[in-house]
Amino acid sequence: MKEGHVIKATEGTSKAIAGLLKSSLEKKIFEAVLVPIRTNKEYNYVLTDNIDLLNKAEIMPPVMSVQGGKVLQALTRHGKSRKIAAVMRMCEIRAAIELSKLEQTDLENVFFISVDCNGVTPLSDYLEDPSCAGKKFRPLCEICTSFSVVGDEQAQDVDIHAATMGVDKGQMLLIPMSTDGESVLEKLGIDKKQDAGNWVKQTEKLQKQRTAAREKALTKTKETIKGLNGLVEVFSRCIECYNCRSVCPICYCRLCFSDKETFRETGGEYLDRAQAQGVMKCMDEVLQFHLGRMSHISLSCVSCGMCEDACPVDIPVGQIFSVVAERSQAIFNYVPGKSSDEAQPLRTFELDELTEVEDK
Amino acid sequence: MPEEQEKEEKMSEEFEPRIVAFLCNWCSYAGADVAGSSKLEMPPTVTPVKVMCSSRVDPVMVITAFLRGADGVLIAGCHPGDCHYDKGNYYARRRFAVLREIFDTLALEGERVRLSWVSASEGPRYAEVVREFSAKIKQLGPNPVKHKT
Amino acid sequence: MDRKIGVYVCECGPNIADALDIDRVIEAVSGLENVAVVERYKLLCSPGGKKYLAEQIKEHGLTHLVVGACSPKQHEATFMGVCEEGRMNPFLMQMANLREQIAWITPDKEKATERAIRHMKAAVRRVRYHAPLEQKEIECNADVLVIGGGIAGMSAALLLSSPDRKVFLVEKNTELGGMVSRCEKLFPDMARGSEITESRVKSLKEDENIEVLTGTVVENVLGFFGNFVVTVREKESEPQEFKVGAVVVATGADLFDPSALAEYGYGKIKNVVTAPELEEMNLKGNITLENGNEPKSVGIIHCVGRKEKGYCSEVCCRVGMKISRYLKEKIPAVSITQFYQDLCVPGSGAQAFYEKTRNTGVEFVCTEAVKLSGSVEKIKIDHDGKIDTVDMVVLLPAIEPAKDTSEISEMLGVEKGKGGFLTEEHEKIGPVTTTVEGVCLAGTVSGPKTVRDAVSQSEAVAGKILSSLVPGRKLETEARTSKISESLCTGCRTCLTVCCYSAIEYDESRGVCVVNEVLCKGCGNCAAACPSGAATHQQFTPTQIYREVIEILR
Amino acid sequence: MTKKQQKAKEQVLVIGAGMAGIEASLTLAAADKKVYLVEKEPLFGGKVIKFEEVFANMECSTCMAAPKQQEVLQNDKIELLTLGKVKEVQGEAGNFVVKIEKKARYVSLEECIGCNECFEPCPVSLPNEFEENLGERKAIYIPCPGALPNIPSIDTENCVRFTKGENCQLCKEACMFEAIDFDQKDEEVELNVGAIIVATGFDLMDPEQISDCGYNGKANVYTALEMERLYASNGPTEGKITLRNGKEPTSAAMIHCIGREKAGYCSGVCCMYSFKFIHYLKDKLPEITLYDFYSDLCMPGKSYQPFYEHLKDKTESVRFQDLKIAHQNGKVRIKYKSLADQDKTLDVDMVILAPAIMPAKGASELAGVLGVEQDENGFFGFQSSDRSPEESGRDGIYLAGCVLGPEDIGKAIAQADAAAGKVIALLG
Repeated sequence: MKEGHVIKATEGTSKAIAGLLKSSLEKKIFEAVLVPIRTNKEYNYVLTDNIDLLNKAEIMPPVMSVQGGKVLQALTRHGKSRKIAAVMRMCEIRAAIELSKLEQTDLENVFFISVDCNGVTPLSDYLEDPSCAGKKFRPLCEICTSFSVVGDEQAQDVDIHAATMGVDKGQMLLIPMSTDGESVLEKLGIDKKQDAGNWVKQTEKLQKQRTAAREKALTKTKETIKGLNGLVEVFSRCIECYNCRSVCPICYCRLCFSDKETFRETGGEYLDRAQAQGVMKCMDEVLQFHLGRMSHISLSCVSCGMCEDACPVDIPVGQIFSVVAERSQAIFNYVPGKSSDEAQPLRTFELDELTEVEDK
Repeated sequence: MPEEQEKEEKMSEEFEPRIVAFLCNWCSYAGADVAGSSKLEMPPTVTPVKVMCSSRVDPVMVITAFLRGADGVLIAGCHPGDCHYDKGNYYARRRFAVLREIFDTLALEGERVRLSWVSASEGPRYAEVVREFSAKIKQLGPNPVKHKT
Repeated sequence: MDRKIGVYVCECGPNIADALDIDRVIEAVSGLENVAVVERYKLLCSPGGKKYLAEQIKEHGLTHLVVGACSPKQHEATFMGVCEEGRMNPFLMQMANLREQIAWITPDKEKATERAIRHMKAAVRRVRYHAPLEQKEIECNADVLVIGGGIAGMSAALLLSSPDRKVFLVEKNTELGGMVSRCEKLFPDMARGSEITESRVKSLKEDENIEVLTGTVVENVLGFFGNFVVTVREKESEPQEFKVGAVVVATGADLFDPSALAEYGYGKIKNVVTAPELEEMNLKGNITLENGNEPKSVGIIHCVGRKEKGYCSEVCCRVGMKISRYLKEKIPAVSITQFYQDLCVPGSGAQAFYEKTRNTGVEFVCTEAVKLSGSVEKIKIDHDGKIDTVDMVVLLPAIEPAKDTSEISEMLGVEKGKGGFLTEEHEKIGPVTTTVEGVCLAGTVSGPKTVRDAVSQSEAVAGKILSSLVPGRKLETEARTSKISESLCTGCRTCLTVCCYSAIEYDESRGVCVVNEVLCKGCGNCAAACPSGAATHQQFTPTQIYREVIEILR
Repeated sequence: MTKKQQKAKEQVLVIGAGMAGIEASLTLAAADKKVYLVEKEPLFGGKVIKFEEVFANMECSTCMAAPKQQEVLQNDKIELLTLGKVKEVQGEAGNFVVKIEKKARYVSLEECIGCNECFEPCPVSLPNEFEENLGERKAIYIPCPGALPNIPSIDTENCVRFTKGENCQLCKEACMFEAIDFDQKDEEVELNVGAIIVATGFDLMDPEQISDCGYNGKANVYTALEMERLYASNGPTEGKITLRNGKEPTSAAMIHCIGREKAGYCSGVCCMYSFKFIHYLKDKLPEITLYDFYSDLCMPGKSYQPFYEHLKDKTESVRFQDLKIAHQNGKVRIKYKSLADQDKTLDVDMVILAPAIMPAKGASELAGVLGVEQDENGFFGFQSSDRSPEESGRDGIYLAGCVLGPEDIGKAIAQADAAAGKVIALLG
């Protein structure tokens, strides 16, 4: 990551990337590109080889209406795509990689272009007042430490990273992250190299700040949900809409355990319990759902904040899950989405490990 | 319910923990039987739920038991290396580690869930595990869920 | 279907009757949903008890049964038999262990009774959700593929073949016989290796139930126990395909290459040879030095590569002794010194062989390490500082996994384990089977062995196959297996990765995982691994466990 | 005399219900053979069920054995004849006529439910040989908790009713199931079988017969089997390792090759189980100082040396030439000659002997009954490369396990399946 290939970005990141994609389509390097865009009102991921569209569109709008990982799941779950380039934020790429370990995506023909991410604006805020784009961010974005490819904790399966932080105005650095990436840059004839030291420095600086901020914020969150009281308090306003689950890129089940009839009881049975316990706030399904979901996804959670964005009653569900996720991932010092050849921890084991949790 | 009342209950000898014990068929359930046929006295706190292998125990099931008021949940299986199904208990251990971490992180009294290895000949050990765990739970007092949810 | 659950409490004489108040238990469960009848009986496992229970099932037309008695370990089988007597599917029965896990450990009768009630209620609620299970019968092919035509492979093939069972013996070399045929003699009885193998080769050739395919490699093995499809190919010719029910892996092992270790100067110092090289010389007739003269003094060095490999190859000590016998026969005047670390001569008779050898005037020197160096037509052996000089040195290299072990492991799904050898199902109680049912191991493919043990393993494999794959008999599957719901499965294959018995396959066409009932051992690991509950254990469904649990907590 | 007539070809006799006998029986039953499994003891499972763990993976041996034992008890093609002894064998391969003397248990297998209520009142207490005499039992007893079949038996050599003719029937009174029947008689069972598998196992050389090894059953010198029971969680001390005076040892020495010279062969497994004892002792007594006296380390195969490697630092290994054990004011004194010919002495609290594995008591008598050869050491069969090890030299009679010589469990099980294979091939 010493140096990157320079391209012009006088008209901003969006246009620069659009340009990049256009020429790669013209040069037939990819059959299509997958990229989030905005055309006047609508914004969403598009899979396209239509160059005009890319001309008019604003690439990488400031919101994340669907998680790119989920998009790739939809596109490749039933068989790999033809050669496409996907422009995504790091958390989306990591989700896609995590999903590939769970056989939900096939990334063989997907060429990843990641971009320095400043974070996204909560959808609701943006809808109210588009001008808050770039000013207001998802709380998890504000404490996100994996917004770039710098550092060995980051996803390794990116092909090209588009660097803007600490890069001279009007320029963008394309960092080849794989041999594929290099050869594509070559084919595109982007050969002007430039030292990337400043970008690395800026990124590391921000990562450092973010790490501290994250530490602080998550500790605070942890306090608010401390013990059963805390948990009940926070989740008592959950309306069980399950938005968090449906927007989560990692929740890939056809039918969630919480939707199964297994745990349903008859009115009589509930009443028995209420009488036995004196009182029964009808909460434990809610907690069962959230705790159960934690036990299922916390190892793979990429802390993207989709769930929080989707929660209609403003439960900081993303932050809460991130607190748990960090800890459970730490057990196996596992970084979800870091590398596709790393097995998901529950799909493997070591003979000698975890002696602290067992008692002989 | 007010703190002091809760304390009272913690103190009171009356409190008889309800512990659900998932025992693997080949080692731990057999061990429990040996404890029984050796007539080893144990607190009347544990109700065994037989599963074929500790690897059958689904974390969601443990969470559910906890939320339904279990004062403690014990998972017991063959010692590492002894699994009747070759390697099941290693998977069980990983799942438990995550579960335990979730409980600890959320300050849900992680000591209420426990993973013990008990072999088919370890009757006395099974009795010991039951005594220890029951004592621990008595100390912790009743599962707060009973009053909170 | 409307359920009629019958609940029966066994007094087990005083064992349960005295320890708890059975009437209260009966009262407590009587009201429960679907409970048709609740009774107590003095001893249900007695002939009278069994008869009574079977009649009750018929009389009340019970659909489900709960027996509160001793441990299921003691009598589950008994009462399942009773269910069949009463023409009720035995898997619709649930036992509650009132004796070992309540009566005998709870002195306080009051508490014991409470526990028993809880336990019985749990069983009743659970059994309500039991579904009838059937043992399926599956067609199978009784033929066998034996890979490897060494002593182990040949012995297995010979014992397996019969008029109604075809055996395919596939050997990649052009000749059968393997390592043994390359030994002039075998310890401890100094029988001729060639005779041992030739007699077997002869009977193989004569046996019309055995098809010997030499110069042939196994390219692929698909399918499962009772139904494997094998692809083999002879050199350039077209691949050949056939079906078998079981596969015997007897592909043997290789020897450690001493040139990897400088201290032995193998390949550099003249007249430093390995055991097989000496065998070859001996078979050809004369044991000579490179200059054609007979050696006057020979050093035999044990444990070559033992440190590097990390294990003892068991046979080398006796091979060394055997070789000194060769030498003494051919060159009576030769002086022989054996340099060993530990003499490994386990078992009745082995030590006698050692002593006989030593009495022929062979010297045994115990040493930590040796270093060889050449000096005009001689070899210096430096052992722990002391120096011996000899004409010839014979190295006894460790036994190591054969080069192609990894491919075989890949092809058959049998793990490579300790020392890089193929892994048995269980070192002690499953020494010739593997976690892949129907794939067996014989001989050195699973680790160093003597000829004797290799032979007994190959016959053990035969025993296992002869008893599990009987011509004309179908395979009975375990009824209590896992199954995977096609409508719920997303094909994430977590279940498949955690299954220790390769009992789950991924069906590309439907994009879902499928349990192979022949291979499933019913541990339920997949059920806990599956987040959506698509995979479930048929006798331990989430609903059954959940009902049991909440009843305990009610 | 009860006759069990049936087509001989469909029936097989297995002598000895240790791991090898059990394995052979299960394999034969799987091939639809009717199996008569004869065991001289009132319980079955052989030596293995005396162990807490087995090397090299330190697996719990009960967890290994119990499921197989249950299978035997629940398999209706296998008839277990405990307290049985083969008296006579006539005929030839495919059609043997066997006479078995079946001692009375005096407790009905049908009536008894294994509640153990009958032990309590029995007035007789004596050393329990299953516990290597480290624990006690009654005259009516089950050798240890979890023993199978879970049915007591009356030991007529010690029951006052049988020895002194007293009219004691305390056990009978305690039994709620009329399971106890003093009038049971020894019976002779005649079987017609097509083949016989001999799996009668081994016994350890009696250390009192070995000079200078200091064993007298009193001092703190123990045999390997005594050690096993001391560590066993279902043993007399529930796994607490103590000296005869109840104190915990602060130092102990394992001594290999006891009686090897006398026996004339290496027993193959002693080194390994001595290493296992290192694990046992360090597990229960982390502070204990250990010495491991050996002459050669015999750890054949891929998995044994690694086991040794991970234990060897927990003990001081001493390679000795010859060795004497004496008793010195409460301590055990080991006088030995080191490899470097130096005479040395060492005092320890506890010594554990690894005595040679010998043919089981009564092996020669059985060999006579069966008409099979024994090797120079008294084991059955003999080593010959053109004969498979399980062959006894007499057609229709096969061998498995330590009746062939010292074997580890893995080899014994393989031999059992091999013998079964031979039988199935023979009888079709």
